[in-house]
Amino acid sequence: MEHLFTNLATALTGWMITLGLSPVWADVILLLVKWIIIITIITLNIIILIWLERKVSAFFQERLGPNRLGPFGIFQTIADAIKLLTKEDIVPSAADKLIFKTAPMFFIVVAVMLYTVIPMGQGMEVINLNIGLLFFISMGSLSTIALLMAGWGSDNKWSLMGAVRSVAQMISYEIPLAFSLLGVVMISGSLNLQDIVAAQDNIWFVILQPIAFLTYFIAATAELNRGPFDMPEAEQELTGGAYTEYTGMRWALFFLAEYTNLVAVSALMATVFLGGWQGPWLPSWLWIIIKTYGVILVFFWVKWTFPRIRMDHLMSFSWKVLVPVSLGNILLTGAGIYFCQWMGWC
Amino acid sequence: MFEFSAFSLYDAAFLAIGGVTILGALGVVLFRNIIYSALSLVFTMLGVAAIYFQLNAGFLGAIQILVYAGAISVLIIFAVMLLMNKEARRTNLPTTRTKAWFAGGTITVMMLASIIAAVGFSEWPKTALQGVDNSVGMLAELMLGDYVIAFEAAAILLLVAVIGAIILAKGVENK
Amino acid sequence: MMQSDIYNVNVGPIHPSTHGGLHAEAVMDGEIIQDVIVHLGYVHRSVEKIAESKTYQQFVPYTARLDYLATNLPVLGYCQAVEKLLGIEVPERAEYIRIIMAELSRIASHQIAISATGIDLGATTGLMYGMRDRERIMNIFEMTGGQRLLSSYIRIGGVGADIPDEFIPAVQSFVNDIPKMMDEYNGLMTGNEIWEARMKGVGILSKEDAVKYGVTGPNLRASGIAYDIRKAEPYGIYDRFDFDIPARSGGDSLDRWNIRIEELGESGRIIQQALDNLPEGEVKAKIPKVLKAEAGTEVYHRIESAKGELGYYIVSDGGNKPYRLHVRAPSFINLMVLPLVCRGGVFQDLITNIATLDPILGESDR
Amino acid sequence: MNGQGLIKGLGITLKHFFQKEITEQYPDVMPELATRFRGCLQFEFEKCIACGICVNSCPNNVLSFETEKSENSKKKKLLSYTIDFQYCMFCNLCVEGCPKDCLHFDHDFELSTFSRDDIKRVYLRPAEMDEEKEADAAPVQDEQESKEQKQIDAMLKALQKNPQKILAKMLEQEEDIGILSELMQSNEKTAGKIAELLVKDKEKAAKVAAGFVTKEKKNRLQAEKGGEE
Repeated sequence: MEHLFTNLATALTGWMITLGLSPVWADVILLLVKWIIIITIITLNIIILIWLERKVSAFFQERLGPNRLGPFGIFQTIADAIKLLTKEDIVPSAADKLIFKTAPMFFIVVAVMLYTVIPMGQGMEVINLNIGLLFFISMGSLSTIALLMAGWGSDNKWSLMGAVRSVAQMISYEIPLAFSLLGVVMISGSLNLQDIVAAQDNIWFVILQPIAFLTYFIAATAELNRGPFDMPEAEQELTGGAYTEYTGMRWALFFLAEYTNLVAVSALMATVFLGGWQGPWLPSWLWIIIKTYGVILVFFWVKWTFPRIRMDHLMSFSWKVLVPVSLGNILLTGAGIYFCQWMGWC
Repeated sequence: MFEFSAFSLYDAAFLAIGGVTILGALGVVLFRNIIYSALSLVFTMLGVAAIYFQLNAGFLGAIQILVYAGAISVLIIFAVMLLMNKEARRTNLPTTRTKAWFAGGTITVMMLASIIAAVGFSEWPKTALQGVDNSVGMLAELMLGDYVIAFEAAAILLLVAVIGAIILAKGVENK
Repeated sequence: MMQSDIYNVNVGPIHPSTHGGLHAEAVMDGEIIQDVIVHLGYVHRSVEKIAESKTYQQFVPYTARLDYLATNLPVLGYCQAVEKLLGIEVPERAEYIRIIMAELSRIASHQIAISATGIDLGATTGLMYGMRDRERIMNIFEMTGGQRLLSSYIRIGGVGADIPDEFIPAVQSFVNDIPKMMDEYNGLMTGNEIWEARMKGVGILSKEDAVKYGVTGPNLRASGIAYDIRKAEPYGIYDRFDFDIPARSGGDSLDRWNIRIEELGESGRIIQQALDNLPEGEVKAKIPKVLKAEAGTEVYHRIESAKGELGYYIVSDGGNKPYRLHVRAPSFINLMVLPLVCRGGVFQDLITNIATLDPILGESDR
Repeated sequence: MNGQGLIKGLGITLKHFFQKEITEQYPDVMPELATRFRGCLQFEFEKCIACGICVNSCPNNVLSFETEKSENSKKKKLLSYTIDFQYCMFCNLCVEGCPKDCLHFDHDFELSTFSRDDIKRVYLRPAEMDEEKEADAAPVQDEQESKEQKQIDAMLKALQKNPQKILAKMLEQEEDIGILSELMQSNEKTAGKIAELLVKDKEKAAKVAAGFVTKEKKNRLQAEKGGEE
């Protein structure tokens, strides 16, 4: 079981070479196959996640949630998707049509790009990048542009307000996000995610870096635009923020991208802090799924408990609390590493 | 690991990325809507980052995306939005002054000439260079070792700039 | 230094957080609110004019539509006003039942205010808990008046029918659970740091301004004046009950919110006393089929509604219909301080202020 | 402070996560309704005596009915009864007013229909009612009396329809006619009395009408005075 997928990939490459393809082309085709698999996994995940979020939030509120379509309402999301696909696609007449239409595509492309570097098991990733962690952060930062495009293109005050808010929020929270990961990088000595996982052989980084874990969790919630930091949507204030004017599948693309980001960030969290695919008995790819879903459930729990934070508090929280704390954590980690080396422990 | 034939996959990828970069750069200049220009700039930055990645300089590429495409361009778009006229479609029109055309044209021609000269007269290695394995480590050693004073000076300069920006934005209270 | 454009944002009339058809036009400089212009009238149904074409009894169901979240309170106010006009004596038992129903309505209204504040500030789960608890009151209304929301159970001269057998146990268990509910709302929302940060010091309404604008109800008490018509000018049999008037001094959103939660407990105390002292007897006075007041008589009767002072002014011309009926709606007057409390705050404070001022548009537009 | 409130909130939601859900499974499981629940208004044709109290008590003109005066009976014969349900406020005033308990609310709350016409319920006179009546009830009533009653009813209808024309026969001043017709509109008793008298004794009717007018005038004067004071 452990090497199920890696063996499959090797077999596929071998088969293609026997067909007379050059190894380069075989590599390229394998890359494409990996992409298709990733997109399938993302779509499947989202279908499950949307259902799960509705179900979990319902349980928090003593409701039942979707329970009509299929067992436990599992097909609800599919019905929703069909509804969204068949809905009228409205483009406001005052909107900047090109920007309005490209924004959701850009958003989802950026979200899918995040999966390039996440190790989904032992030796299971699209590209084993040297600077995987940095790549992840930089790709995540691009989604601000998509939101800005959506907000600007809609030509709507609510949309623009939502976009400006979320961009300000995401740029502010990128800094503590990156800083909180630096502690882990300092201990493991690598930006490669597989190396980071390997470094957690004995002890998970959540124990070595609890402050970084917490700051990363908060900053990631803000980066994901999830409650209590769901500024760009903020239904109760901005009537949907940057997504106000979007309908049907265009709106659904934003929705999908948000969930795609959620899975990616949770998977990164599991990889960096919770030992990645490492774990006893079960195969590695199952472990990462279990851990990722665990993190996602915590995200749900937080969202469905807390009220939305106010914009100015949000900004000052980032700059006055999270950034100094994460910087302090870097200092602390450096001191700890120096102390360890001085004592000769590592 | 790549076999270098006359026209390989690698070249095709480079041409595509380069095309996007150049188209983006042209878009910055030629679009009449300044928002489009700003978004084209994002694509140019992304193209440059992709070229960095192709040259095995992943760290530089990631930083290019993080800083330029992700943050700086957003700031540019913000500034453009704040300072813009009402009519977005006509915010980036070509100038009507002949002097400006002349100056711009001269600079462009000189730049092109120097780039062509640089490309033409340089001696290019005939074999592919060995990619650096630990580029991050090397960069770190350079920045925090050899050039630490310059690095710190730049950091302090940026800090001063940030404080100045805050004062500009908030305004000094009149006593 | 840097000058930014002033722009207007139309919050409403179709907006998730305006509690109905409220249209608040926010004049904003960036995220800072310079002014709020309140546009009313989207739910105007000319209730006062309708009253002139209906007999006194026929108008009773319409009053329930004024404050549809605390239905028994406006009905009670109207019925008492008509009784005052005609000099009708209400039987003891009916008075006690009326008190129980009125206080249950107050609790229901406050629970809506609490849960709506929850969802307006993004705490969706808070909404659900408040609604879940309110559902029990709705069940009690259903078993007594036959309808869940607009039960029109209170009638001129008493109540529509005697309480059913299962009424007293249901009310008793609800009253017993009120402290638990308050703990839950407090635990989930009041004590929450984000919640406090969003509410504390937001939308401050000073004592003087509150009096100047004629603000009443929980909003006034949050500003530091412990004024409650149930104490100041007891109507019905409120003088027989022992209860406190919660009051705060800050006048900000958090105080308004806390007052509402505390009032749940006080209403619970009143209901408990009414249940303990509930006498036997008739529930409706013998009144003629056609009610006619003497020509030229007029009456003003006011009660403490869930939102403040709810008054009815009735003029009779001797016919079986009111010659003129005016409703002094607390929400209408409370809403007028919205621009005052919002100025200088950020945009999100507008939502907080609308939520904690707790207007009901059926009443303010009438 | 310092996050305790946040953790407490998380604890509360977590506790509820494992509690029993309270959702009602509505179309699958019908909700339990209280005995007094007011769903759809039902009408029992057999009990109705066509007194009109329900119509008068309804605040929103939901109810209406048609009657016919049968020749051999003093009683009005109910032909049809209409409940225009779209205007109903479920206030229960008609049910409380009905002396014969022929109106009641049942527990059917699924009132939506595909067209607006379906909301209106028209109860037509069942055929078996007439058959029974003809079989049992022999024409025992005084023919004269029933005839008179029919005349009175016709007069009443005419009065309501066009009071000016009929009243002009009795009263001379136009102002008085206006006052009386207003009075009749607001008070059915007055109208009934005048109609009865008009059929039986026209002179007396004129006298009574004049009396009504003077009384009403006096009332109004007083009201005006009261208003001024």
